Amino acid sequence: MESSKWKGIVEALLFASGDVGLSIAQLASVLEITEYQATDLIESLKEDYEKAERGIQLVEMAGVFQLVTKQEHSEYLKKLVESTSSHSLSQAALETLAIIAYKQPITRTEIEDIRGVKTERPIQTLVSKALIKEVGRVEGTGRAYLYGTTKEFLDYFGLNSLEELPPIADPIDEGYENEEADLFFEKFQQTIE
Amino acid sequence: MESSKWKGIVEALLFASGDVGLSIAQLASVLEITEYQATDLIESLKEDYEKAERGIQLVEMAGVFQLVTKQEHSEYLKKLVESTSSHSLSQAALETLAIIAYKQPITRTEIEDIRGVKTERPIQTLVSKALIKEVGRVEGTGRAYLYGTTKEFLDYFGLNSLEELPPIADPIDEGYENEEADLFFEKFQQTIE
Amino acid sequence: MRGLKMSYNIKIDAFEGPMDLLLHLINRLEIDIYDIPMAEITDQYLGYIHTMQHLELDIASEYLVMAATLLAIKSKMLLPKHEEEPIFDAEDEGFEADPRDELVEKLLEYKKYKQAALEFKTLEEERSLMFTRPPSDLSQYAKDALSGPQDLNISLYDMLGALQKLLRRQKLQKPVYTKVTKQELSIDKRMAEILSDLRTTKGSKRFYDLFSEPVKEHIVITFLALLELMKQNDIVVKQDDNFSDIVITAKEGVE
Repeated sequence: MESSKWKGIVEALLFASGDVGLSIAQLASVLEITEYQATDLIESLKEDYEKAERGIQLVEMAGVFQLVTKQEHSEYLKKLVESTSSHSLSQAALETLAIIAYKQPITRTEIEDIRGVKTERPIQTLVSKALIKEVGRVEGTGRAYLYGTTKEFLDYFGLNSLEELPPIADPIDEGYENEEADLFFEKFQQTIE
Repeated sequence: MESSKWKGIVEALLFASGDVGLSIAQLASVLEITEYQATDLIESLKEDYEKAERGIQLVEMAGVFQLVTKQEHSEYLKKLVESTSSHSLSQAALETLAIIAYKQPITRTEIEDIRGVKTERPIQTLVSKALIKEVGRVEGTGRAYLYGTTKEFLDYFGLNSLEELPPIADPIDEGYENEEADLFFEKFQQTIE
Repeated sequence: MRGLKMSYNIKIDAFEGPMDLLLHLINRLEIDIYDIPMAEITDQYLGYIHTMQHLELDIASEYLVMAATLLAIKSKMLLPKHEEEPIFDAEDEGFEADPRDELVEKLLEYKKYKQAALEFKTLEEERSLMFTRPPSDLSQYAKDALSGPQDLNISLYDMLGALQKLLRRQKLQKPVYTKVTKQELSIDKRMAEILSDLRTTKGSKRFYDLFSEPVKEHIVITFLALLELMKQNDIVVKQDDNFSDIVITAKEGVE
């Protein structure tokens, strides 16, 4: 395959992997090439992104590569946020609200596990809009806050109770993180035995 | 500013907007340019993305522009995700959705009249997937809910607006194809004989 | 017989209801939809229903309603026609309504949407080949004003839509590599790797440099391997000050 075609595929993979990013090992495995070749592709893409007409750049963070917007465009991103935020909620806030509505009471960490990204700010926004509130604390160490929806939430959406929320078909996944924890535990058991 | 610089900014804004997308109006307002100019920039970016070394493309869906990966790379992307056991919609849901899309606003009873079967479940599924929503109620007794399609519906099928719905063919002289049904029918014939 | 029943139970989904079944019969028998031979179609339809009963399948009441409708139309067709005084509710004066009209109209209407559903299926498939990414977290730029929800302009469906996007997206964020790498990285193997790694760098390495793979399993195993190496007295772990780099050194003579 031509190198330009490969580059396109790498870009697509990086793009879709979002904030999670891709490691060289992953890239090599998906493309069925060596890690050397994968590194070369990454390097060459990196150069392409340096051109002025590109708004994104390829950065390496903690061993994974991910696409991010260029620093120099931040003032426009700021304007973008300002132009949309007054009468609406961000996608992040809406997602967070949905997760809380369907899975309350729930801690911030649990929400972050589902969303895959930090969720401090969306929670703050929702609290400040009185759509959610702290409804308690987890027993034991850490005593993390549990969040739930408010009466204002019900009023705002014209619901009498939470039972009136439309049922959701796809269950919000919770198995994933546990699987990894199990894996850890298994390995750990092996070691002590 | 040079055009290449502008393009970089537009790319950054599109990238940051992710699957929420960006409208021409938003783009114009953030960049403080006219909608004409914004459209020009979008068009020119679109062309850039057509090159082989690009893995992403610029599409207009549900009235907003967003970056998505190119279809031709989907085999690689699928390797990156867990095999999704057919998350596509059922035949009943698709039929129901088709009726709603072309005849909205419409009540459940009207849909059932057309399909000839109960349609409560498919409607529930479609609501929970945010593909349809209650858009009002019929005047008078019963006050049945009226259903219509959502913005998510357009996005789900890659349509920009309802005007892009495939034209409904006048079914005259068109064969009715249903292989699965044929298979059933054959088996069934064997049983009666 | 039991096995047969089961397979039919699955196959019954082949039809979306009586309309679907009728359309199928019409197509199969190569019948002109505008001139349906009622006797034939009714026989075929009832044959189907009887077989289902024979197989002790649950027949949705809609199928029975349609059977009754077909029989009614068939019998009306058998009645003698009156030229001057139409006995059926004719909408157009002077013309006798065909008792099949309503059924034909319904079938055509249904067929239209059934075909549209097929097109939707194609669109759905095409769209599923395009992958997206979540919006960037731009919350650092946001200003939160303390206020109730009343000045917001969002609906329950916006929330559901956001959730739907998240759920679709999440499928991508469960990378297969967790499965792939699960294979055979054992603690023993990693211990040997670490020791040989240390040897290539004159015996020491910074702690963090050993965690080169951003895969959780790899990190866990590396950590456990390090603990095990310490226990076996194969490595020395040193940290000069709080928060300074932790340096891992292989003990001399360790193979």
